Amino acid sequence: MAEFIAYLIAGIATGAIYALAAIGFTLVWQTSQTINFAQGEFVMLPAVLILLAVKLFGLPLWAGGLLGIAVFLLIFGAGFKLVVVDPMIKHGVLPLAIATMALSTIMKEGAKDGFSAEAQSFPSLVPTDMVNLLGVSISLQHLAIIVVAFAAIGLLQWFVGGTRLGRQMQATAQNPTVARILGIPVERMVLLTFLLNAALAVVASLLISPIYLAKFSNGETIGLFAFIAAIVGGFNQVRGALVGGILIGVADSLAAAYISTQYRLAVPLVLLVAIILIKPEGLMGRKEERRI
Amino acid sequence: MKSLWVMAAALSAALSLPAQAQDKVKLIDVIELSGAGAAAGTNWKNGADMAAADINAKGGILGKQVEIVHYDTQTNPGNTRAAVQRAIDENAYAILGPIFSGPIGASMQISQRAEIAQIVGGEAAGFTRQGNPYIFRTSISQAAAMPKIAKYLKDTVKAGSIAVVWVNNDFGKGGRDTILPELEKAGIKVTADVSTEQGQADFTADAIKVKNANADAVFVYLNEEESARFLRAAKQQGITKPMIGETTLLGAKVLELAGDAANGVKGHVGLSTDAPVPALQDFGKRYREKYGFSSDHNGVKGYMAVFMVKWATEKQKKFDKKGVADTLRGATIKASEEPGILMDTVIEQNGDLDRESFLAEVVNGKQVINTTLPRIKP
Amino acid sequence: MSPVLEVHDLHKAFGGIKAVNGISFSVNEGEILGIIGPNGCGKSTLFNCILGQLEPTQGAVKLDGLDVTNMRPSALNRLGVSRTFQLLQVFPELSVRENLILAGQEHQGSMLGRLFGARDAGLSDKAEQMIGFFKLGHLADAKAGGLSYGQQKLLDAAMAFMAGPRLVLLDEPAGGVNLTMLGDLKERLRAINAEQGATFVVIEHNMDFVMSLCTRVIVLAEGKVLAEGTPTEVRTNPAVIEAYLGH
Amino acid sequence: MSAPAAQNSIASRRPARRIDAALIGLLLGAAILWFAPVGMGRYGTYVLSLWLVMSIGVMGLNLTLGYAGQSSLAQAAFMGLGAYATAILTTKYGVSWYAAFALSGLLTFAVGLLLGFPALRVRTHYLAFVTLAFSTLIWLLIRNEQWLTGGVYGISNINRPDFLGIKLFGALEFHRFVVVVTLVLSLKLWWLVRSPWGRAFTALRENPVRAASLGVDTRAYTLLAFAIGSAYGGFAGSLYAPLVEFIDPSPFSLSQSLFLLLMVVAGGSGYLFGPFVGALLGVVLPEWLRFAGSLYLIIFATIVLALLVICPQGVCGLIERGWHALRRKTGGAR
Repeated sequence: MAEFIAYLIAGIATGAIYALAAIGFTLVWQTSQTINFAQGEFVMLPAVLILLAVKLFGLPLWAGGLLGIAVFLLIFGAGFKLVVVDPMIKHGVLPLAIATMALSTIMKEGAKDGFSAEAQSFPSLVPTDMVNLLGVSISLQHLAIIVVAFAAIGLLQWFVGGTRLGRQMQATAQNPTVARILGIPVERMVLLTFLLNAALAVVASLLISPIYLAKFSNGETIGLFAFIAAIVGGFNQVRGALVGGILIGVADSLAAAYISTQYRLAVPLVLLVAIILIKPEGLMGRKEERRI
Repeated sequence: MKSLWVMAAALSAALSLPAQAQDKVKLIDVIELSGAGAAAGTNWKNGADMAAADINAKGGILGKQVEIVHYDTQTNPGNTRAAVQRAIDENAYAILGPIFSGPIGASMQISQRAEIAQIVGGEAAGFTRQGNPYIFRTSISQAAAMPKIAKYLKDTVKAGSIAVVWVNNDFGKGGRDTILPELEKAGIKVTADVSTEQGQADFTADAIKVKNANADAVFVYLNEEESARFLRAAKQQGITKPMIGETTLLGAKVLELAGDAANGVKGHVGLSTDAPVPALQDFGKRYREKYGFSSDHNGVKGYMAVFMVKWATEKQKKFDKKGVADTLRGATIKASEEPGILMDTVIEQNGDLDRESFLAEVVNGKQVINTTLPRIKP
Repeated sequence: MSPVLEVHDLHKAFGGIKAVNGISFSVNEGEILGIIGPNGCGKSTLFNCILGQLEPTQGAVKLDGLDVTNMRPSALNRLGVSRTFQLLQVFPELSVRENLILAGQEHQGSMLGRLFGARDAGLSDKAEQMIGFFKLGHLADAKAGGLSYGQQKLLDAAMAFMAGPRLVLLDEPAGGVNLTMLGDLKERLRAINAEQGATFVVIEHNMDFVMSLCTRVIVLAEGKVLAEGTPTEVRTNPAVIEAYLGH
Repeated sequence: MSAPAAQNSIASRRPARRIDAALIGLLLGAAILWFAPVGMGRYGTYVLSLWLVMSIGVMGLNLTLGYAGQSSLAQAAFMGLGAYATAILTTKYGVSWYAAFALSGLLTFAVGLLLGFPALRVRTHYLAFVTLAFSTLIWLLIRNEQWLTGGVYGISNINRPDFLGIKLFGALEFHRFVVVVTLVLSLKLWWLVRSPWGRAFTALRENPVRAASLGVDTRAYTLLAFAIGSAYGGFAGSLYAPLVEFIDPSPFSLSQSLFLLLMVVAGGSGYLFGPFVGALLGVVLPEWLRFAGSLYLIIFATIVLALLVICPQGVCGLIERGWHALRRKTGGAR
């Protein structure tokens, strides 16, 4: 039993990481129908930019951090929307999704050539100590990730439901045409979600990189799992990302423990297929309207 | 239809080869610079570049300067094949790389057909068993290293049982498939056989699994970052059993990344810039100065590969491609004769290597060599 | 003579909302039946239930006495039931001619036969005839997406007749069509009805159009049949007047 | 590759003339490619062959996606199935390549048919997600079932076929063989998309509800689009194995499926010549950019990104747009 709980907690901890990466994914999908195949690279890059700023300009860590984050928000929050998404959005989901694939290659190769082909350690914001939870040892870093993931969802829910800005954003997501008629600055709202997405990626990057190290190729795994998490949870719902992420994390952990380490990747995917066939809109998702 | 012709013309222009300068020794390095093998390939590339610079500074090979061209394989067999084909079309004197055994498998027939030496960084046992006389290693193969590990586990660690953690690619699977029979021969029981993914980020579940297996020791056979992540996860889960590894696990990069989680790691090291060999240590120091980070064994391999070509050419006293392979086969290269080879190296008929290796332990974040193991066939 | 189409006690609920709440009627051979009613009275839902695009909660649909409830739209179409849509539904990337050939090809031979048979499935002449009949001659090879709204409406109707259907359900054929074209459309529909004996069911907002075209009219309100009769009878029915003017 | 030929999706203003242009384009292209490698060296020849083989795989995906509108993220997995079926049959069981080629096509057709079933339940992006899972599951099977596939070690020494007693061992001979196979397969596809099936596929893509109301059996056509597209993936794999003479799981991973999708879209989805252009971008352009050294992949991705931002319809869409602009200009001058 203790063993099972250990696997469960490990799964929740990794699941929270996937969730953190998946939230931004669902956000940009909702407001702009963007399937961002570069989401994993979005999480990989801030840590690399920070280390690069420290290395290039000899800045102290906090200053490098601020510079890296600012550059990232500018390029991959606002720039991404204005340069890539805006011109393509009216041409449907697919060309844009492909464009984000190309973007992911640029980010990955850029990080490799501009920074390093090797993994680098990244300083942790949280102490690396261990605590004991239900007889299982868990690191403060993992705990912090779980807490932040839940807090991020909570804050977003509050923001969307409880603030004027958030409600405007919600209205934009649901029906941009009506929102525009109601006088909501739709463009600004969409931009806001992209900035939020980039900011969430920064948070995820700061939390994950101390554990997983900063490396150009890190986005591949994280991106895939975040993608699966978003689908499973329902990628038109922000809280779906949390449910999906944790479910995938736990499924992965338990699969490695009890099914087969060689086939562990298969379990989240089978789960994905089952959920799509039974409830295509995802566990927490809204049904998308059927056009007749 | 005019654009069809234009396209055809553009195509042939793009794929035709530029005229070559004849006054240089052209080595083509077909190497993993992107994809899964990027970290290993970058080390190798740097090592090879350093070797070329060293050789050129001392007047080149038989008076000719060395030129190294690097072609990225994207760690993809099809692309590797294209790159090796290109190397041969461009009249390369010898081919260096790749490191991963899939890409090696896809390209070695081409160099064989062209009768040109291909000096690779792979450690998997299989490709020197296919009777290809043009393939050469730069390190001892898993088939040679794993018996040493098994012996070490039995005699020194005195483990009765072991958990094996390996990465499920040709490198990790190859090592795992080679060591399991050796462990059986040594009477060591495998209590957990844990496969992990290339590029895997989270090792918590694997560490718990290893912990629950409760073996006397853990054999870790992963790539660099994954090794570091596993060591960290193992430390978090409070695994206190000795971690045993082969070369990679005790490499500079892993030690840097794993921090104090690496302390106490032991194992066998084929090539290391920390080995008690002055030439290796000197190489390591110069590499660090030049590239800003420590070289792993792949950097050393890339360096040696170039010097293998140099030695063979100077031995045959002429630029004969086929002769390079013929000269290397069955040769013994002494570091006293050719300092660039760093260690005395015996090349067997099938392209395998035999040379001294080391048993090491990590103490306070540093690799400490305890024992130097002799060659298998002294 | 048995009716071509029989709808028996049809219900359709979306969650708690009963869009169609027990509708029954039948259509005889050669009839032009109009279905009218205020917005949200369940006309389109009724159509979609009859045509297998929505699954009725309860009730049955019969074609020539054969139960076709929940039959897939493509299968129903091959039994001779075709339709037009309220919103434009032509294939914009195909030419007018290709649109028409497509509308007929699935009624020709077998699946494999179509693969190995003629490119136009032997429908070029028929398509030409339709193009002439609906006065689209000068546009035969233009992409349907480039046509004007009214022209697309005509094409939409032409496609519905391409396979020589027994029964055609027209969903607001007059919507958004200008007066000249409206006259054309009405005239074409009458001609087909007379020449081919095709049976029509028309949903329409345009009262004049319905009253002048249809032989019989059904009025729906709140998912139920409110009144039924000839155009004149319906026009003078107090309940109908109430339902319309009450809005 | 001329603009009117590129424009020949299915709809056309003057069918007869346009179709001829497409046909002539295919035949002429094959003739040029037959002679192109002369003096190009084995590397150039190999890259050309690789380009054609990838084109076949992209062609299949173009049918599924570009013509019938069903997105699939599993084309590389189908290539893998074809490649492994061919490799296993020819190396382990001594089956002739031709029989293995046919069986690979049949196998991938059948698997594609099966994978199409979820497509009947869920549409658009959800379908893509199912195929994404399928793609990774196939990859896992190929990697883990070592007794059959050689696992991570792959299968080596895959022989190249003979043609009427002629050995196709050399790069040029095999290239010509690939040219012929590619020509046959693209002619088949050209003929398919202009048959009533092609029309039905287009209808399925543009408006499945309307298509169903016109008697188009959307189920059958969806499954067929999937199965035929997958079979082309299988054919491509069946040629890939003897071309590289070695296969391991890496070229059939999810990222390769995504890359094939990129080729379809960047080339121009729904255009007959789109797959050739897309594969040219995906296979030949990176090779050509090698002069740029370590930055070549960044340059490649930037070109693709810029292309899509400027023209989401891909290269063929761009050519078509240019052609129209040109015609309008000259038309206005007259």
